[in-house]
Amino acid sequence: MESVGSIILYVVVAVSIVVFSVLAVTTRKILRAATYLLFTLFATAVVYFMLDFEFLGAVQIAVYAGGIVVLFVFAILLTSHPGDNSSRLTSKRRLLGLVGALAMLVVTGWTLLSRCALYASKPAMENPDMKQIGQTLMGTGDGQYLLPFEAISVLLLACIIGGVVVARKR
Amino acid sequence: MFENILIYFVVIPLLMLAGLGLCRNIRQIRAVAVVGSLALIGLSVWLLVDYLALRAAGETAPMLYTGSWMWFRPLNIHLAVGVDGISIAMLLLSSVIVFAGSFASWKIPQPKEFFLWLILLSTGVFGFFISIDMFTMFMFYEVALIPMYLLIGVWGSGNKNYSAMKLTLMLMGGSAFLMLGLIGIYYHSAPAGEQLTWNLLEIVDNASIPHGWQSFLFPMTFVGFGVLGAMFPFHTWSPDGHASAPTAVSMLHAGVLMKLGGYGCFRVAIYTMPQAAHELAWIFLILTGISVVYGAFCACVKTDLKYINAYSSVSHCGLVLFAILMLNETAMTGAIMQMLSHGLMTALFFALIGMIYGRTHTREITQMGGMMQIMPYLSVCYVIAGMASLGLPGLSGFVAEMTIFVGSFQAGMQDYLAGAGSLRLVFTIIACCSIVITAVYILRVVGKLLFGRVYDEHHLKLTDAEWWERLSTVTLIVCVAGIGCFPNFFNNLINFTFTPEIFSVLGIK
Amino acid sequence: MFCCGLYGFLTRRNMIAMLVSLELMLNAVDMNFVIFNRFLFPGAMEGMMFTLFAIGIAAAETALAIAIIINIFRSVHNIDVRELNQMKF
Amino acid sequence: MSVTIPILILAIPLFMFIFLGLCGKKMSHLLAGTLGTLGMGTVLVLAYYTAFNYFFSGQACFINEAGERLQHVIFNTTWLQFTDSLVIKLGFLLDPISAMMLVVITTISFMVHLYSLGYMRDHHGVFEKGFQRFYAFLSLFSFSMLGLVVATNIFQMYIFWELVGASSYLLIGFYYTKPSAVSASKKAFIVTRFADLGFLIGILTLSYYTGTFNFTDLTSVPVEGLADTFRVDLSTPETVLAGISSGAAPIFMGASVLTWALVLIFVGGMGKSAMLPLHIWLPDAMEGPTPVSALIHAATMVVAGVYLVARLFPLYLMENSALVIVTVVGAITAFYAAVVACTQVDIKRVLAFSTISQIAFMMVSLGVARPEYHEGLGYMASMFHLFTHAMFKALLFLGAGALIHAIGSNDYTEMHGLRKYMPITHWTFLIGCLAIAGIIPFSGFFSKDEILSAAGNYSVWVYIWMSLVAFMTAFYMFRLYYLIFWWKEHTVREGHHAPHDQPWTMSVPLIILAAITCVAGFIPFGNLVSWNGEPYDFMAHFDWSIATVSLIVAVAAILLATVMYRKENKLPAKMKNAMPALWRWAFHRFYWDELYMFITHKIIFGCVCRPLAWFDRHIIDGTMDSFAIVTNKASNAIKPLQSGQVQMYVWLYLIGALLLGGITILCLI
Amino acid sequence: MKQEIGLLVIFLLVFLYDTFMPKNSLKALPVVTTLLMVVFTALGFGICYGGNTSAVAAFGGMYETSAVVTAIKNILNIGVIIVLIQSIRWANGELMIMRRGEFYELLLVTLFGMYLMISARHFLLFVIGLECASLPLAAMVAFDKNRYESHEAAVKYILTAVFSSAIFMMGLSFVYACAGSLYFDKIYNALYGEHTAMLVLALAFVISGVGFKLSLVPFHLWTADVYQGAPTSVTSYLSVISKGATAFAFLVILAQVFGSIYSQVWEWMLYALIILTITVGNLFAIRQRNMKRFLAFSSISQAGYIMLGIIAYNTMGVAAMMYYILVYIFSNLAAFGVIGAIENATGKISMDDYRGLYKTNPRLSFAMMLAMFSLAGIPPFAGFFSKFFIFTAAVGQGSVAIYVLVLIALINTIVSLYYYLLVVKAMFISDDECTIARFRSAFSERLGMWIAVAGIIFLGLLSPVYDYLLDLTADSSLLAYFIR
Repeated sequence: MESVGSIILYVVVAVSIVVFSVLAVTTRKILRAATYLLFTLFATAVVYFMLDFEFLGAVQIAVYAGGIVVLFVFAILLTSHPGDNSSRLTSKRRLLGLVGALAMLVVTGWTLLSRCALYASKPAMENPDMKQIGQTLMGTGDGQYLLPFEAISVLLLACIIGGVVVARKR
Repeated sequence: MFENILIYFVVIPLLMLAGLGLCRNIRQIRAVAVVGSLALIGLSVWLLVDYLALRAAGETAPMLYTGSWMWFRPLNIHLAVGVDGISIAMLLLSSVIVFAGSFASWKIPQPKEFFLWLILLSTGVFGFFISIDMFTMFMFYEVALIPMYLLIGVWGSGNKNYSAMKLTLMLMGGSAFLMLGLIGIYYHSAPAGEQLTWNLLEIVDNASIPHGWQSFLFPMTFVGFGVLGAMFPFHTWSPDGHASAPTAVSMLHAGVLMKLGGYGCFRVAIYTMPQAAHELAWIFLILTGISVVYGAFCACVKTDLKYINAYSSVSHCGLVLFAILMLNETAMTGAIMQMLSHGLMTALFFALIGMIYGRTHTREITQMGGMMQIMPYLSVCYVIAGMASLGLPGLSGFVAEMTIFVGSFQAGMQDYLAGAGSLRLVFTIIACCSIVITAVYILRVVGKLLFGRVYDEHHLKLTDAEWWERLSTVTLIVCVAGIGCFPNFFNNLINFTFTPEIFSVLGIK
Repeated sequence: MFCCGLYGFLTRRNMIAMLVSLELMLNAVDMNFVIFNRFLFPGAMEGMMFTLFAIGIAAAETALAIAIIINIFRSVHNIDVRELNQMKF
Repeated sequence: MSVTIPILILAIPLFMFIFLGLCGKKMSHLLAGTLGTLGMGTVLVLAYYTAFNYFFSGQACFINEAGERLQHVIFNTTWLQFTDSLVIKLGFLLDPISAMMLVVITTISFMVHLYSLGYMRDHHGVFEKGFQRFYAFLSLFSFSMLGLVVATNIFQMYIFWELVGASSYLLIGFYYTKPSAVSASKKAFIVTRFADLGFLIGILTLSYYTGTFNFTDLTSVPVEGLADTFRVDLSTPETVLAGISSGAAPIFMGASVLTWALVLIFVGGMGKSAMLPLHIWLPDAMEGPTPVSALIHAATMVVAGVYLVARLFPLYLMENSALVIVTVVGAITAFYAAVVACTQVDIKRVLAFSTISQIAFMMVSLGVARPEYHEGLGYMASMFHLFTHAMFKALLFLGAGALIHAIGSNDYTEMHGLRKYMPITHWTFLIGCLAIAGIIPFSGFFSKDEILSAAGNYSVWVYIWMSLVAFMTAFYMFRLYYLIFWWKEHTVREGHHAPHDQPWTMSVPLIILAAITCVAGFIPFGNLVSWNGEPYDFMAHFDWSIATVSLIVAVAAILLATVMYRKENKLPAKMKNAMPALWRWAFHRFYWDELYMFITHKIIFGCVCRPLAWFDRHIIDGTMDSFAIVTNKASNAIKPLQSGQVQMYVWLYLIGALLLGGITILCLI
Repeated sequence: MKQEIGLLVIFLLVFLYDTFMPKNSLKALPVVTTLLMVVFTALGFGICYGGNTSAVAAFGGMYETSAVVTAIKNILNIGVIIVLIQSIRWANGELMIMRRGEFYELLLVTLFGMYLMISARHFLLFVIGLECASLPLAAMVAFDKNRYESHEAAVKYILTAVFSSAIFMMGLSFVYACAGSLYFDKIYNALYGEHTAMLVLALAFVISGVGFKLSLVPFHLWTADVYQGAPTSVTSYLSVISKGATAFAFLVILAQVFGSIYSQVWEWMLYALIILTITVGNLFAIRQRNMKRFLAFSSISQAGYIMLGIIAYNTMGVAAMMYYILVYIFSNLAAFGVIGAIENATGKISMDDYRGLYKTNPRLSFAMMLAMFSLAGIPPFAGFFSKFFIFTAAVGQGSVAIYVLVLIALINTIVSLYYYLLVVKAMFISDDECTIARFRSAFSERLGMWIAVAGIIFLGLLSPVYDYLLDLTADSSLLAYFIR
């Protein structure tokens, strides 16, 4: 096992992820939900750092926290009327949601726990450096990702076009 | 491919379809229909003569004029054709009825579309009878079914939407079972490791369908075809469908299409799966025996002419399947004769009903009476049709029924004496009873409709048959009387198929 | 976290809140990949790379979804998902 | 013998039917009638020639050295081949009874043809509507009947059997606008059809065992041989089982198959010959024109049943029980019909019941015939009676037709005292009545006497019973005679001219038939017809004691009738009031018709057909429809799934995915 | 790879044309795009015939192409061409002026996404393809700015699509956890004979994710709403092309990834899904009056029939499935062509509006009838052959269960025949006062319909098509894992 400090850090981060995500979906103010989401994303980034994926953590912060949450905030400002709180949920719908979520939790949790070996230890791994990541992204060999990289660029372009078309006034 | 004469049974209707497409007025349409159907009659008569000549010259192959052209290579599907006496008889029947049907619908509204569908239907029928490949057979079978929907739906009368839908769906339901059965046969059509085939002759030669599979596939195919043969309890499309259909369609449907059922039951179900046929025949014997009597009883109390006739068809077609299941040479010959006979006389019936309905605008026998005074020609024809139906010697019905009864009785007695149960015997006697019930309902109709006093004063103004109507009915009557007077000709034509060799193939003594 | 997102998606009326929930779900998936990669298959980077791309995809999705939501807001001035039931049965 | 004449005998009427049927409308009534009559006349000549040739030419094919008459098949062409041995052939069989029947049929038919020329027109000479059709049907009937009697095999007989039924149907329903005629024709056809069902099954059974339809094979195969095939030794269970397992003759419901076959065939005969339970059609059949009644329902078609039994007589001889049944049915019918005939008012009905009764006589006669008694006297007697009865009953019917033609009614209450107005009719009718009553020297005396002596030989009880019937026969015939021609003076109704004798076309047949009736008794029938072809001396079997007794019986009956009916008096009414119940039952023909109506309408139609039709429409069809309804219902039931709520969609999606995984996991683990 | 690159080239050409050409020449854009597609497809066929047929892998096994793959892409191309032809009139309409170019661009991108899905041999690429194929479609669904339904449909689509991709990726993460790789062949080898709970769950999630695109019940609920809301051209595209591509991709996944799992777990899942899909789709279709919604449910049940080809797992099944897709493209596009033509002319899309259509517009109703018959599987139209072959192929698998399954499917064809006949009835039999008036449809629409109708009539009768497809699958190494 690792140091106690990292365990404590892990517990804190894990608890904060869960708490913030619960808050994000239960709060009635939409803007607060976005904020809690931001916290969750940050906490996730911390997890990535802990697991030695610095690059990923950085991307997480940059794209999610920097891009997506900002988008959300703009959208919320554009669409919500001042003081527009969502009303209380009907219990039936909440029940349905709970059933669905819990069922998912049980099934996935159970299947994950059925492979306990997972949590035994954290194997040693060398921290992938930027050069390596770059080569992986740009290579064409086995385990290298040039094609997805290009493809996702097309996807992003298409989404931009689509977004523009849809959001355009006429 | 085109050197085979049989192909022209499909080509001519297709040419007729093309010709119809070019037609501009009703005269041309009629001309196309008449010329085409005459050509078909000519073709089938020529085929008949040639066939008999070949047989006389000592041809002993089960099918003549066989031809086979690869169609879908991967599945070994061929366009395979071939005929024996039975198919030729059916082809003759179909062409005659198409001819009569064209005249019966001389004045139909929207003639172009009507004949389009009618001829498409007959394409299916002819294609079915010449095919010996199960796939093409099934394809033509379905081609023949679907035009019915539109023909009834558009040109029908009464509760036509309901009837058309019911007819189509029930028949398609039958063909659903049929399709599974055929595919199943295909997968067992050859010994392991050899090329599977759809060709009926090859399947019969291979005789490789395992016994267990036969008892599954036989009911599938038999029920599939049996639905079209109006087997109890799948017959209920028939009364409604016939009642709503326009004249020519009723003629063609009762006259030819219902024969597809009987023919298919024999050609596919029994021919390829003799053991199962032998073992499971009793179930279907009970069902068809019930149809024979049941249809007749129901016809006794109906008041709509077409319903009466439809139930009578249930009864008569039940007799066809019944006889086929006897697995006895004579009975099977009788079944084919009955198909011919029922086809012709029921077509005649429906033609007459259509003509009467076209004048009186009612088919309720309670609303009519004394037609003999108003339209003597039609009434006399009706009496002749009725007499044929109740089995008067000299007309076709008698010949067919007697052949069936003699054959079934022999089969029944053989079973009984061999200690194999008296089911066949008992049901033969029950089926014989139908001749009395038939007399009851036929005479009831004749008495109420044609004889007696004129029911409705307005009917006195009505006119008798026009020339095209006369032509249509005379054609059929001549055929009915022809079979009735010279049955042995047809008997010999058909009989060749039921040679002892076939029965040894069927595994029956 | 995935289940939280699920819950939110199933219950929230506000479409943007639903999107937020979806983001939570996607994020959970990402974490899954990373953790599996780290703990089970430390030799390769496939999980990480997948996460990398998934983040991109999520961004694209969000952008497009927000555009559509804004669009419908313009049309009906409402983003309550339960009002979207013109078409049914 | 060449085939031309036999073929012509059959072909001329057939041609006439087709010709008149198709072209009749285009030609004048008279021409059509004359053509028909001439055609029939030709057939008459040819048939006489053929019969004469058969009986008297002495050719080797007709008679052998021992003087036995042989069955001779003139031609026999295959019509329909069922199996190698079961073949329907159409042919021409000459033997004593078919030759005799040829004579009977052509004679009566020709008379009727001639007679109808006068009968089928009104007093102003206007022909009835459908006159040509009438002649066409008559020709059809003649054709079918001739075909029936010359049948070489049982199936040919069945074919023509059906055809005579159909032509009878057409002729009874000749006045098709009259509902009673229509229903009578329907009844006749259906009842006989029902009987034919028995006939058919009988044929099938018989032919299965014998492997042939041919009469020659069926009857002239050595009787012993056939008996071996059929009979199973019933002495021990072992022999029964052995018999069954060897396929020889299973016992079916307690009787041997041969018995069943013969009884069933006899059922066919019962239907055609109007024996008791199946007799109801014949009185109603009188709705047809009277010449038709004379031809079909008195002389020819109704005796087909007798003819059938006579045809298969050697087979019947093998099964005593079948013959007993024939006797019993005949005896009961004879008595029943005689009782009913005493009470009817419609003259044609009286004659109809009289016909039933007389045919029953013939049946009894066949039933009691045994080779051991007077070399099968009953057989000969039956045929003889058939012959004489045909003549005098046709005479009576034609006479009745003349009366009806003159009066315009079937009811004797409208006649009375006609003897002065219609002398020819009167005298010929009287001859007929005397003949049927059995007064010497008229033909009926001889034939009836033979029957009675045959019965006496067989059983004294049958003899007494039949004598009683003979008594009643004489009584009701003279009751009829007196009520028509005597009783009281005729009152001519307002607006009608006085009844008078008929034109020559009608009188000539009456006179000819009366003449035949007078002399036919002296034909040496025994020389001509016997069960096995051996001629025997007719007079040798003539029993004067029985003849005297029967003569006394007849005279007594006539006297009784004279007392009661010669002059108008109260005696009949008193008799009626003395036995009201009996009279009412007899008058209503013992309610047989009502019973049949009840069975057909209430039971068959009401309890079988209608429920079946209902069952079909509602249960069977309902089941088929319910598939559609259930599908629609199901479609409605799952409608809420597509709620339009995207969150519901997603929820269902999720649950679906989880269930898919979850269930599979549970199944695997 | 040539095809993907070619497609991207077209995409760029269209993009550049749209951006830089003068306004008045933009009218020609639809035609130009269509022509480009035609040329491209022709080249595609060239590849198909000319090139070698063995499989070619690229990018470290992440991408693979072979003759079968090329063929299915060509089949999709044909469908796209018909869609494009049919949409010319709509694209040139008033509403579309501002968005014409984007429509084509997005469409080409989704097609590119589908290509990727089909060729992908790595799950990351597959996911990107999937997203590529579905996200821009959401934008396309929302194209009809004036119709509220269009927006609603878009929202429903994007929300469910993202949700489903989340579930899908969750499933992938489990697969990753089990196999340690996302390469198809590596997973196949890693999972050989395994059946842990996690794997099964992963399989369920993956199937649900793909099933969403295929609209298998119970992942189908978006379908009807989106089909109804989307512009007709988009609906037709969605219903045939997207479905066909996904079906093939699904086949590839099942064969190459999960084919090795112990006792063919997925087979039983598919049994359940097929029965549900066919039945529920049919039951819903019975009660629809809106033609587009009606066809949506009909396409759901058709998807069930397509699945039969997968479950057969033999070469015949694959060929039958491809053939089915091809025929389905033609039949469904004929139907959508008619619907589109009528909608463009009159704006009516309810089945009740079709009453008496035959009287006024015989040709349109004839085309529609042929389409319905073909969809219902009536000979001699192509649908009969495709259905027959797919059933034959399925039965060829030989187990008793498959007989039951096929029987259920066959009985369902009766139900489907019922509702297809309802349309025919409305057009041919029913009479109505307010029949749609006689109108003349645009040349492009007619051309599209003619092509589709010709396909319906000839695809079945001309056997070489099917023979060729079967030859391809027989040679192909694509299915080597799959065929036992």
